[in-house]
Parts: sequence; C-alpha cells; structure tokens
Amino acid sequence: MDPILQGKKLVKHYGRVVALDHCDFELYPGEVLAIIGDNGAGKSTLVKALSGAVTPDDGEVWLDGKRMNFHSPLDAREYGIETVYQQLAMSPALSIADNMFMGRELRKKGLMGSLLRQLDHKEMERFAREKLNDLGLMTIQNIRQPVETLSGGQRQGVAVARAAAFGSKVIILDEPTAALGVKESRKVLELIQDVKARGIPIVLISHNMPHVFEVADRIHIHRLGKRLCVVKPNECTMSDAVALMTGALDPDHAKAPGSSPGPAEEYLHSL
Amino acid sequence: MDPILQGKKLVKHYGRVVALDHCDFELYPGEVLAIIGDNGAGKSTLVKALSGAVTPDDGEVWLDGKRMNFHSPLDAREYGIETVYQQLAMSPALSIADNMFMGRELRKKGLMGSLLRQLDHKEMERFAREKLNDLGLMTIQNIRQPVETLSGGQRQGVAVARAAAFGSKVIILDEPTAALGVKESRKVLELIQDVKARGIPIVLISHNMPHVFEVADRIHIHRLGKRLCVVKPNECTMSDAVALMTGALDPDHAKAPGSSPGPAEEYLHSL
Amino acid sequence: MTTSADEAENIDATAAPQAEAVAEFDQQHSTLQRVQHFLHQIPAAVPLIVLVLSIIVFGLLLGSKFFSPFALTLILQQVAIVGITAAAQSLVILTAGIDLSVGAMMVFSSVLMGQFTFRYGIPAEIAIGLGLMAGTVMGVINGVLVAFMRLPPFIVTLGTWQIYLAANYLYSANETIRAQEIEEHAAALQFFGLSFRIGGAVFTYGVVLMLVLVFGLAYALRQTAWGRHVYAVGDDKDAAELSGVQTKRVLVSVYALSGLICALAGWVLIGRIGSVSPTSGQLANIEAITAVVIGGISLFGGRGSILGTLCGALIVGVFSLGLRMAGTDPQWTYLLIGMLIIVAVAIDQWIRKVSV
Amino acid sequence: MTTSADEAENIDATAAPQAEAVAEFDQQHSTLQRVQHFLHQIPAAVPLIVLVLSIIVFGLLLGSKFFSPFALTLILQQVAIVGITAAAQSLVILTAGIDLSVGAMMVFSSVLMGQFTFRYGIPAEIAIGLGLMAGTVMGVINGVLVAFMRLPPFIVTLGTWQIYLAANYLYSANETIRAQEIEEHAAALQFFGLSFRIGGAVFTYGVVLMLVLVFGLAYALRQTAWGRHVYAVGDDKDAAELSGVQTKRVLVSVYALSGLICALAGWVLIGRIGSVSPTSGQLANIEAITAVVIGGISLFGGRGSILGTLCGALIVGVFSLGLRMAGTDPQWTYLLIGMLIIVAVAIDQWIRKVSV
Amino acid sequence: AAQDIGACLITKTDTNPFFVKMKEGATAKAEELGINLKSYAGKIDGDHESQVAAIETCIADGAKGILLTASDTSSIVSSVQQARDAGILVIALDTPLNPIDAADATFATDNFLAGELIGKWAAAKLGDDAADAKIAMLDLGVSQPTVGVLRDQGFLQGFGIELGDPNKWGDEDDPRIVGNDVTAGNEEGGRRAMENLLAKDPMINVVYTINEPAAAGAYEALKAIGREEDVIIVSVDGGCPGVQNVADGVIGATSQQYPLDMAALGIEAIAQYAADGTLPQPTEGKDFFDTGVALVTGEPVDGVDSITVEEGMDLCWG
Ligand SMILES: Nc1ncnc2c1ncn2[C@@H]1O[C@H](COP(=O)(O)OP(=O)(O)OP(=O)(O)O)[C@@H](O)[C@H]1O
Ligand SMILES: Nc1ncnc2c1ncn2[C@@H]1O[C@H](COP(=O)(O)OP(=O)(O)OP(=O)(O)O)[C@@H](O)[C@H]1O
Ligand SMILES: [Mg+2]
Ligand SMILES: [Mg+2]
Repeated sequence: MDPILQGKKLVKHYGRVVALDHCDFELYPGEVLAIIGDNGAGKSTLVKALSGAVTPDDGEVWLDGKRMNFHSPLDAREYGIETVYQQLAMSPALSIADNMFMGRELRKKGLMGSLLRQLDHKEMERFAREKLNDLGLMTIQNIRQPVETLSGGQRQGVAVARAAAFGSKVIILDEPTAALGVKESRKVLELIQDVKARGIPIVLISHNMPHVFEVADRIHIHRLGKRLCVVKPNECTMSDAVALMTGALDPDHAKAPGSSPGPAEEYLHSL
Repeated sequence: MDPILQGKKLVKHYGRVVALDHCDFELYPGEVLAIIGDNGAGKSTLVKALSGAVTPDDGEVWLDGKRMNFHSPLDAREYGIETVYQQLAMSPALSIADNMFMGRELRKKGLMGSLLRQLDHKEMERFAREKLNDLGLMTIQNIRQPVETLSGGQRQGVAVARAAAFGSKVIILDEPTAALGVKESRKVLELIQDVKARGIPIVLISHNMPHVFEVADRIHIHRLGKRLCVVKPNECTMSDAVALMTGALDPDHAKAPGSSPGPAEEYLHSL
Repeated sequence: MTTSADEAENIDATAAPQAEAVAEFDQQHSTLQRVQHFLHQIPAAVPLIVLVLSIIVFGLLLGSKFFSPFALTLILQQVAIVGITAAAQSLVILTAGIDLSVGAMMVFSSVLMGQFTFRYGIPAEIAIGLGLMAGTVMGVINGVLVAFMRLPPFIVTLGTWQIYLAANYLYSANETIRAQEIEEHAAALQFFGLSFRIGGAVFTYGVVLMLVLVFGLAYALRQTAWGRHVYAVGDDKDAAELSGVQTKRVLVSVYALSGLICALAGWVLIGRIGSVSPTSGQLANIEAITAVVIGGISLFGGRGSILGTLCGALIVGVFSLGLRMAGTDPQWTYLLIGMLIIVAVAIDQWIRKVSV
Repeated sequence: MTTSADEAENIDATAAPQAEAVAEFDQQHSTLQRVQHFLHQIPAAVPLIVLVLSIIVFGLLLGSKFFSPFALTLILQQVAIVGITAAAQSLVILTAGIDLSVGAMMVFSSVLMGQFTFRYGIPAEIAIGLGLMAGTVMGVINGVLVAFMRLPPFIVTLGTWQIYLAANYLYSANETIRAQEIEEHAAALQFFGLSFRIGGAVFTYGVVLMLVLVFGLAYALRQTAWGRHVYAVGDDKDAAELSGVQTKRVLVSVYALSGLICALAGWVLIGRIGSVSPTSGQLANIEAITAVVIGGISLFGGRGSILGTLCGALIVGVFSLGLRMAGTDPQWTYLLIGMLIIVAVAIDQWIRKVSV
Repeated sequence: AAQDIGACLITKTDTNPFFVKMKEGATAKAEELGINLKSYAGKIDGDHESQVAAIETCIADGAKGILLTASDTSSIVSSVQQARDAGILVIALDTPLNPIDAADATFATDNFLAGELIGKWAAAKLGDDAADAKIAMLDLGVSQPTVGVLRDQGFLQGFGIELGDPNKWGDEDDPRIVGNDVTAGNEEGGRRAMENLLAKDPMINVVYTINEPAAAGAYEALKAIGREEDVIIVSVDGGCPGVQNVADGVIGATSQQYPLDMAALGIEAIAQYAADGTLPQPTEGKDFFDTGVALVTGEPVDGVDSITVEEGMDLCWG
C-alpha cells in the first residue's frame, strides 16, 4: 500500500535552529499515526510543513502519489487536509460559527448569495451547533458568542470539531487534548476513532502516552528534528517509547518486547 | 493547625460569567494541595485571586492568619507567594536571566549599584544557570538568549525554576507540565517533592490524574466556580475524582472507597 | 487499554446532564449592567448616542439657526470628505493597520484627474477613471509593502504619505486649476458638488456617495466572506492565516480599496472646492483617524463598526459647526475636540471592561 | 504510584547525557548569515552602518564642503532638537506606546518658560524650572490616561496633542518674544544655544545635552532595573504585570520622563531660534517618529535601542543637509526621506527574519 | 439696528501674529460700530477646507459680510460665489482672490511691490557689489503659496534679477542666487534654511526672507558663525518685533503692511453696505483697494522711498 501523505527529507531552519533535519514521514490510508517526541524535537514543525503552514527549506511533500507544493494552509485544505494547530488558530473577536467556517463560508442561495455574496449565517450556525454537540461540547450555549469568551478547553474543542467536520483526506491534530479535561479528552479520543471508522487517516501529536497507545496504529518517534523510528503500540512498551524519544534507548534494541510486562503497567512504573 | 493560605467566599465575575462563586480554599503548611476540575471551572481564576493577579469582586484572602489585600502579583510576591501562571508570564524579547529576576533585580555592590543603580548581570546569570541546571534544563545553553527562542516546554521550565527559586511561603503552579515532555514532567514532579521537603507548601493545578495522585497530600475538587469537596488521594480513586469533578458523582457518595480496586488500575480503566 | 471505552461511556453518560452550564451560571444583573451589555452588543451604539446628544445640546443652545434642515444638511456636506476618507481608514484600521497616506492619496488623485484633463486634454470621464486607477495603484503599493514585505503599516504609510505628497507637488508644479475653467470644460469633475433639495434640506451627490459607501461597506463587512476575513485578519493575523484566510490577498484588497475610496474622495473634493488644488487635504489624515477613533473602532484591529465611523465623523462635524455658530474661538474648538476624543474612547473602554 | 520514582530515575539517568542539544544542532553558516546574526545582536548596528554609508556617499558627492568639520557639526546642531524629542519618543515607543504630543509639549513648555519670565517677571532660572515641571505634568497626564484609564496611547496623545497645542496658542496669545530681549533680560533661556569650538567643529550645549541624554538613557535602559522593566512592559504588558513589574508605575514614569525631556527640548529650542515662538515645532512629531523608526525601534514595543534613534535622527540630518547642498529641490528631500523610512525598516525586517 | 449686523472674519490661521493683529483690528472696529463679529481660521496655513466650512457657517448664520484672507485663492471662489448669491458682501483682505473680481472688494497690500521695495533697497545698499552678490532666498513653503511667490519675485525684480516664470520661485538661473530653501515662516525654519544655504556657500551676503520670524531665525544662524554684521537681511511684514529688529540692526529693511487698517476698513465697509448697500471702491488705477506698503529702514538709500524706524514703530502691529 502506498502512503497517502508522505514527507521526504524535509528540512526547516529557524535562524540557527534546525527544526527539521531531513525528516521522513509516511501516513498510510485509514490509520491513526501518532507522533511523539521531546519538547522542541520538531513535531509541530513537521506537521506544519505537511499542512502548508510553513514552507520547508528543502524536501518534498507527496499526497496520494502526487508531489504537492503547499504555500498556505488553505492550499492543503483544498486537498482535504485539515489541521488543528498547537497554538489554536482562532479569531478571538469572531463568533464560533464564523471561526468554524473561516475561509469556506457558505453563501445564501439565489441572487442574494451569487450577486450580493451574502452569507448564510443561519445554516452555518446550525451546522456549527450540530458539530459541537457531536463532541459533547454542550456547555457552549450561544453559537454566536465570540471565541474569546470561551475557556481554553472549550476553544480546543471548537478547533477539533472544525477539523473533524471538514477533513476529507487527512486530519492532523497537534496536541488536541493538552488543555482538555478528562471528559473532553475522552470525547476527542472517541472522535478520533469515529473519524478513523469513516476511513480517514489521522496524525496525532501528543505527550500523553496512554492516549497515544490507546488510539494509534503506528507511532512515529521524533527526535532531534528527524524520525528516529516507527513502532507499533502492541510491539513496544510505553517506557521503551519514552526511552527512545529521549535518546535513552537505541532503536535497534527496542524491537524485542518479549519478556517485558504489559504496556500499561510498565508505563505507570516509568512515571 | 491553621491554614497558611486561605480564601473565604471569593467571588469573581467576568461580565456575565461567574468564574468564582463564593469559593473557599485552604492550604495548610507543608502540604501539596492539588486543584482539579473541568475546563472553565474557575481553577486558574481561583489561584489568580489568591496571588493578586486578579482582584476578587468579593471575599477575603488570608495569609498566615492575616487578612491580605493583594492588588498585584508583586504584592503577593513580597509575602513569599510565587506563582507559575497557566499563560506563562514571560517577556519574549528579554533574556532568560532578565525574566527570572524581573521585578527583583540584583544591583551591583558598591557605588555603581547604589548610586548608578547598575544591575549585576553576572550574578543574575550565574544564579539563573544554576537553577535551570537543578531542573535538568541542560538543553538551554545560553542564559542570555531571548525567551522567545525557547520551545514551549523550555519556557515552562524557566517559569517553574523561577517560582521554585524565589518562593519562600507558598508556591502555586497552574498546569506546570501541560507543555512538557515525559522527562521534563518528571523533573517538575521531583522538584515539587524537593520544595515540599524544604517545608514550603505547594498548590498544583493539573489535568493529569496520575501526577496529581502521585504528589498531592489533599485534592481540592473545583466545580462550577466553587470548591465541591476535598479528598485525599489514598481515600479516593482516580475515577471517583473524575466523576466528582464532572458532576457524575455526588460528594456524599465518594467517601467509601472500600471494595474498589487500587487507584491506578481503576484510573486506567476509566480512561 | 483499548477495552476501557465501555466503562468510560458510563461516566460520561452520567456526567452529561449536569455538566451543561460550566461557564454560564446565571446571576441577577443590575440595570446599569444590562445597559452596558446592550451597548457592548452593538458597537456603533455609543457614538450614535453621543451624536444624538450633541445635536440636541447644540440645538438647545443655538436654537432654530442650528436646528434647521439647512444647517443640519450643511453638516453632512461638510463631513462628506472626512466621512469618505474615514471609511477608507476604517477598513485599514480593522485589519490592525493604519493608513497615514489617505490625505495624500486623495489630493494626488484629484490633481491627476484635473491635470489629465487640462494638461493632456483627455476627456474628463476618462481622466476621472485614470485618477481612480491611480488611487488604487497607490493603495496597492501600500498593501504590497504591508502584506508581502511584512512591514508595519504605520511605517509604510508614513513613508508613502511623504512620497505621494511630494510627488503630488512635483507633478502639479503647485498649479491650481480654477473652478471656472473646470465648470466650462470638464463639468464631470465637479459632479459630486451638484446638489438637490428636499424641503429646506440640501444634499450634494458627495453626501449621497458617502452614505452609499458607508452602508455598502457595512453590508460587505457584515454579510460577506471578505468582510469576515477583514475582521479575522485584524483580530489575529497568524490565526487567520492558519485557519485558511488568504491574509495577503485580504490585506492588499483592503489597502487597494482604501486607495480607491480616497481617489473617490479626491473626486468629491473637486466638487466641494470647485477647483483642483494640490494643497488641499493636509489635515485629512488626522481628521479621518479622529472620526474612526471617536466612532469606536479599535486601533488594534478586528473590533468596531464602520457605522460608528460615520457617527464619529458626524460628531466632529456637529461640534465644529455648533461651536463655530456659537462664535467660539477656533482654538477652543480644537481643545474641545481633543477632549472629545479622549472621553469618547474612555466611555467605550468602560463599556468593554465591565460587560465582557 | 508513589513507589515508581526509583524506576523513573533510571530512565532519566540514561537520558540525560544524550538529550543535551535538542534545540541547537550545529550547522555551517554562510558568511551572509553570520553578518546577519551579528547585526541582529546589536540593534543599533544597521542604522549606524546606514549613517556611515550616507556620510561617505554625500562626502564623495559633495567633496570637502560636506566633509568638513563645520558641515558635519552643523548636522549635529540641526539634529539636536529632533534628537532630544526622538529620545523621549523612543522611551514611549519602547513601551509599545506612541507619543503624538511631543511637539506640543515642547513648544508649550518653551512658551511657558518665556512667558513666566517676561509676563510675570519671574527670574529666568525659576521660570525654566517651572517650564520643566509643566512639561513633566503634561507627560504625567498622558501617562495616567494610558496606565490607569487603560486608553490606547495613540488616542490619548492624539487628544492631548490638540489640547496642549490649543492651550499653547490660547495662553501665548500668539506673541513671540524676541531674541534680543531675551538676550538682554534672560540669557539663561538661551543657554543651550551657546557654542564652543574644537578645531573647525562647532558644538552647542544643545548638542551636548542631546548626547548626554541619549547615552544616559541608553545606560539606564540597559543597566538598571527600571530599564529592563520598560522593555518588559513593551514586550508583553500582561506578562510583565504577572511577573511582578509595576507596569502602571513604569508607564507613568516613562510618559512623565517623555514630558520632561520634551520640556528640555523646548529650552534647547529657545537657544536655537533665539526667540520664544508659539508656532515652532509643528513638525516635531513626525520628525521624532521618523528618527525612531529609521533607528530601528519596533513600533510594537520592547525591541530596539535608543542609540539607534540617535543614528536615525542623524541619518535624516545628513540626508537633508546633503541633498540641500547638492541643490536638490526641497520636495525631493521629502520624497527621498519617505523612501528612506521604508528601506531602512525593510532592511531591519530582513535581518530579523533570516537570523532569529 | 446695528446689533443685527453679523460679520465674519476668516483668516488663514489664528496663530500667525499677522492674522492675530488683523482680528484685533476687526474686533475693535466691530465693537465700536456695534457689529456682531465672529472669527474663523484654518488650522494651518493652507487649510482650505476649514475656510470653506467657515463661509458656509456664515451663510447659515445669516451674516451680512465676510472678510476673508484666502488660503487657496482660486479654490475658494465657488464658496465665495455662494455667499455673494446669498446677499453677503465678501471682501478679500491681504490676499486677492483669483480672479480678483470674485470678491466684492479687495483690501490688500501689494505683495509684489513689497518685495520690489526691499529688492531695490538691497541692491542700492550694495551699490556696485550688487553685481556679484550672493543671495539666499528663504521662502515660505514647498507648495509655493501666492503671497510667497509675489514677495520672492518682487524682491528679485527689484534687485535686478531676471525672472523665470513669475508665478513660481526657484526657476531663475542667475548665478548670484545661492539657493532657495523653505522656512514655514517661523524662526526654526529660518535658521535651518539659512544654515543649509550657508553650508552650500558660506559667503552669502544678501538674505531675502519671507517674513520677520524667518529673518530672526536666519540672523541666529549667521550669528552662530559670526557673520551677522556683514550680511544684509531683508524681509516683509512690519510687525512690531520685526520693526524692533530693524532698529536693532537684525534686519536691514522690511516692507511694512497694515493688517489693522485692512480689517478696520473692511468692517466699516460692511457696516456701510448693511446700512445703504454701497459697495467699497478700489484705489484708482488698481483693481483693489491698496492699504499701502512702506519700506522701514534705519539706513535709507537714494531712489527708494522709506520711512524711519520710529515712524514704523508707530504704525506697527503685533
Ligand atoms: N516560529 C519559530 N521561530 C523560531 N524558532 C522556532 C519557531 N517555531 C519553532 N521553532 C524552534 O524549532 C524547534 C522545534 O519546534 P517545534 O515547535 O516543532 O517542537 P515540538 O516538537 O512541537 O515541541 P513541543 O512538544 O514543545 O510542542 C524548537 O527549538 C523551537 O524553538
Ligand atoms: N479574562 C477573562 N475574561 C473573561 N472571561 C474569563 C477571563 N478569564 C477567565 N474567564 C472565564 O472564566 C471561567 C473560568 O476560567 P478559568 O480560566 O478560571 O478556568 P480553568 O478552571 O482554569 O479552566 P482550564 O482548565 O481550561 O484552564 C471561564 O468560563 C472563562 O471563560
Ligand atoms: Mg509542538
Ligand atoms: Mg486554567
């Protein structure tokens, strides 16, 4: 099977810092791929390069077997790649509905829409409310309230809802549960399963190992700006994964789980 | 024993939102008190009210048996209360050392210091480097580099180091490990234990239940802007705590752990 | 791990009904708070109220002389040019920018329209079209420098202001084209100076243009995707970019439109003063910014309404005419307008602070 | 749970030696990059280089006429007032503010000094002291409105600019006090106009004051806690507040100091033009902002150096005198300075962008 | 009754002492005649818009007459026409409109003549040295307002220099002119412009200045290099500080104008017009009422009429 989204030897410098150092990346159809790695390893930069938010200095991005040249997140979105960025991309003074439809607003039917380009606020609000309810974000009562009046967690929920609603080919989530409570985190994990069930592959960045091991099909371990290795959750323990991403373990030694205890307990001990 | 830091019936409105609704709070000497609660429950607002970053609309803050009237974080700091806020309080363009000593700069000895008020950059840098090393933030090589060039995790490390270095009476940490990797999180937990060993009480806000149950002596469960109840980690399971903070469980039912499985396994199942 | 979903369901199911109102516990509101909340909902409400109040106050002070259709429509006429440039300024300020070159673009466009007609003998209609294009080009230059070179708008337009103004003087050779000549040979240039009467009220086409422009832009900002994008860019440019707004295109479009509107203002200017004079409009920058600020648009972008700007321009107009009619020393007028700016914004801030 | 610490230790222990250089992998740098990095380290380097280059270019173009001690020190004299007001402006801009009232504070203070002396017969030294106090008070008013009322600095000083200027005209009744009278009765007012020679170079005390002020402020900003706080407030006010800076006090102190420095500029102004004239300094705002901007201080606050401002003011001085000596039409000077602003900031931006 | 007679005075600015004096003259006369006078002004020189708004206010106010010193002499014409159509007497003060008959009457100084007088005086003062004089021209502003152009060109004509386009300064190619620079008509601008031109040629010995504040600034620049004794400064205006400067030897000669007279005459004309509808008449042989100009100098020369400093002091304004 060919990867649906692929990065080849991606390079990105920020001044003197090399955030991506000839990094490879593959996402296969229908899978949930987790990316884990230390702070500053370059995970966010990698997904930004894949989704057009940064232009890599070198390297290639391939989607569905075609070489892509994304110059902005909009380019990537047009190909069905939706991303929830680590720093949430929201306009604080605009409403939840406005934010969800930013850049793909619905116009009214008929002359008002085509000639006067009037927006269909009603329909957009209906849709937004529906998607938030799916996520269990019932605490948001007024879909017209500005995003700045939401708590950090509620905002994250809106961002995830937006990605889930519009992503048709790939959904990328950069630490989607960092600011979320237990219940909301759970909803997001469920949503990931839902989306996967719809056949859409997902890239998930998270520092939360139990989450990662629960939902991921494969785990891309990122270190020093490049992919160190890829492991499968059932072939690797949590503590090995942590050891790999911190450099305590060599990838070559990790391939033999054998006598080690089950992933969950092991992880708890490593905490 | 009397509480060292106490909030009595604290109230804080943000426009139509009631972030604190007659909330009580007690912190006893030498303990680690965790605050858990849903997103938007008002946890950050509570610690801001205690540390002078917001002025409550009503209610009282008591420190060491004396009524306090903090008008700014500086007021609270002068009484030895150090806080790491959820949105990190850093000046991006200034150096790590400048940030650590912001508001309590060291002046040079002698005439240069007293008359010309010259700062002792050397000493401040030495001290900052030492504190960061204590936290294992070895990856920061240049203490003079602007904070904006650090990764999110590194910044959080600097903030925690600052609080730990200067807090003499109470240290408040609002989600100090949210952006941190596994290793760095561990260092922060160790630091909390260290600080506690020095006899300084700590308030810890976190969504990470294993962390909370590991280090907390008592857990303040916050819900809908007030304290729902206080539990002890060894008398309550993680899933009960989660149920309490989401409202799934009444505080009265939670007091009998008895036959339930150990906290860790229970939590894992609830995930 | 993957077997735990069922148990979790249980917790969530019980949690749901109770967890609805985390952030919105109800409370009793005082009347004051309700007023504040209402005012906060409608960003143009404060300037509108100030406007109505000031008309009433001057009406009481000055009697029928001020409170006549003639005097009141005179305010509209006097405000037309400021109102139009302030509309352009509003657009730019909504994107968290500022356009110090509005006055320069206006006067240079009007000079180009005039000189194209009289120096090169181009028919007035075409010359006007060329002038409008020139204004747009000046706006595009601002926009490109802001959007693609990522230079701060204040600095870009501080520079282009001087450049356009100097170009204006150099090109025009400081020559004024006289009203009589224009009337004779190129009446189209003075189109917006023509007036019609409804009862005692006198309206010029310039006033009509201002109203059409402001309400048209208000519609576009509120009801079209472009308008939402303008707000989003002003609110948080990086966030807008990440959430799929073509921020560069939006910025260039806003500055280009600002240039075009200023060129229109230049055309209206010819109608108002009759002649084409390269020295007009020297205070247009300050006046336009003053109107925007009194109208309650945030200088940090993303907040406020262009209808507020119209009110802001009218407030200044009412004060100026009222104080002039009352025979106040001009310096006192400036002093009072200075205070008006601060007070208007302080009220606005107060409303925002208390009712979030 | 609490028993797991030991195992964790092991992981960390092995992790430590390898995890050192997460964010700082080494790489080869091109010479260009190294130059950029160097320039980025020293914020005043770019304007300094531009200054030296422009002196060299004009020196080559105009020969010894320009490259003489006389002409070069003349630039210093011409720049003194702009340099001083720009120093005040720099302070304010470093806190992410802007002070549009610098010119008004300067001229009003100078008028007060003169009128106190001549209208009320107060000894000149005391009148000067009162004038300096008046400037400080005007600054404090700005500062209080910004810090305590939380109004945007642009709006506050847009308002007070008009207020102070109107007050200036009303109070002075537009009367000029002649240089000869001042010379006779109150020579202290002209102190900063006195000059001394070193070789062919002529320095006024005004120039000396400018240099002392700029270097003194550079020291204070770099070496004292107050200076660090000014930067922190400009960088991120909320963060500064949370990390224990008394932001309100810092803001008021900065605006007050700005007022005081402008009053000093007013005193220097009397020395320079000999007389006390309420109509001077009309362009001081724009000139001060231009110097700051060319000097590379960010309008968003928190970045840049006041030494850059000095270079910025000198660059404009060199261009103005150089172009005039080359016989350029004054209008071209404005056009070129407009371009200079944009180019200077574009270069600055480029350096910041490439070398973070 | 006279109380019902409203009159307006509209000046270019209310900060320039010249207009301040004009306002004082008008106010005094209006009080004497019992006329209700309101004064308006532009915010800065060249602020044409405010003047238009002021005329409109006067129309709305039902004034009988308007005294106007126009910032933009031709653009203002249509507004003036509006006022005249409304039956208001419009008198241009100091600055003739373009065309001059756009106003009912013009009470003005002949600015070209004012320039010519100081030009002739300077040439006569230099005598034979006039042939290789080095002249600095300190003008008003880059937008070349007419008053500035007339004075500048008048000076050059009087000095005996061939003019280029008489509607424009700066296009002469006589080598005696070191350069033109702009002063904004104030001391700071005067000093800077003088310095700039001195840097170009330190041997300048004749300085034309647009007005007396600019002259005072130029003097400071000359003093700074110790050349104030051997340079002739000439100016236009005749304000009291300016005449005092002539007495003190700062300025060699200045052409004095009479803004107080202009304003007082204007108010009288309005009162007359309100009483019986008579229009004021222009001076014989000119198309405006010449309020006169006189050369004030302490060192009279042959062939140029002048008054003494003492006489100048008696007539001065400001
Ligand atoms: N816009 C930027 N400008 C400068 N440096 C940057 C920028 N974005 C990222 N970096 C640097 O690039 C490196 C990689 O950052 P990145 O955000 O990709 O890390 P990450 O793996 O997502 O870390 P975290 O887990 O903390 O989110 C870091 O050293 C960071 O400081
Ligand atoms: N500055 C503010 N302005 C307006 N509303 C605010 C502000 N700060 C907090 N709120 C509101 O107050 C409520 C409590 O917020 P708070 O940040 O205290 O929650 P929290 O418990 O810390 O949540 P989280 O776990 O997401 O950090 C939320 O509804 C939030 O939207
Ligand atoms: Mg990241
Ligand atoms: Mg919080």
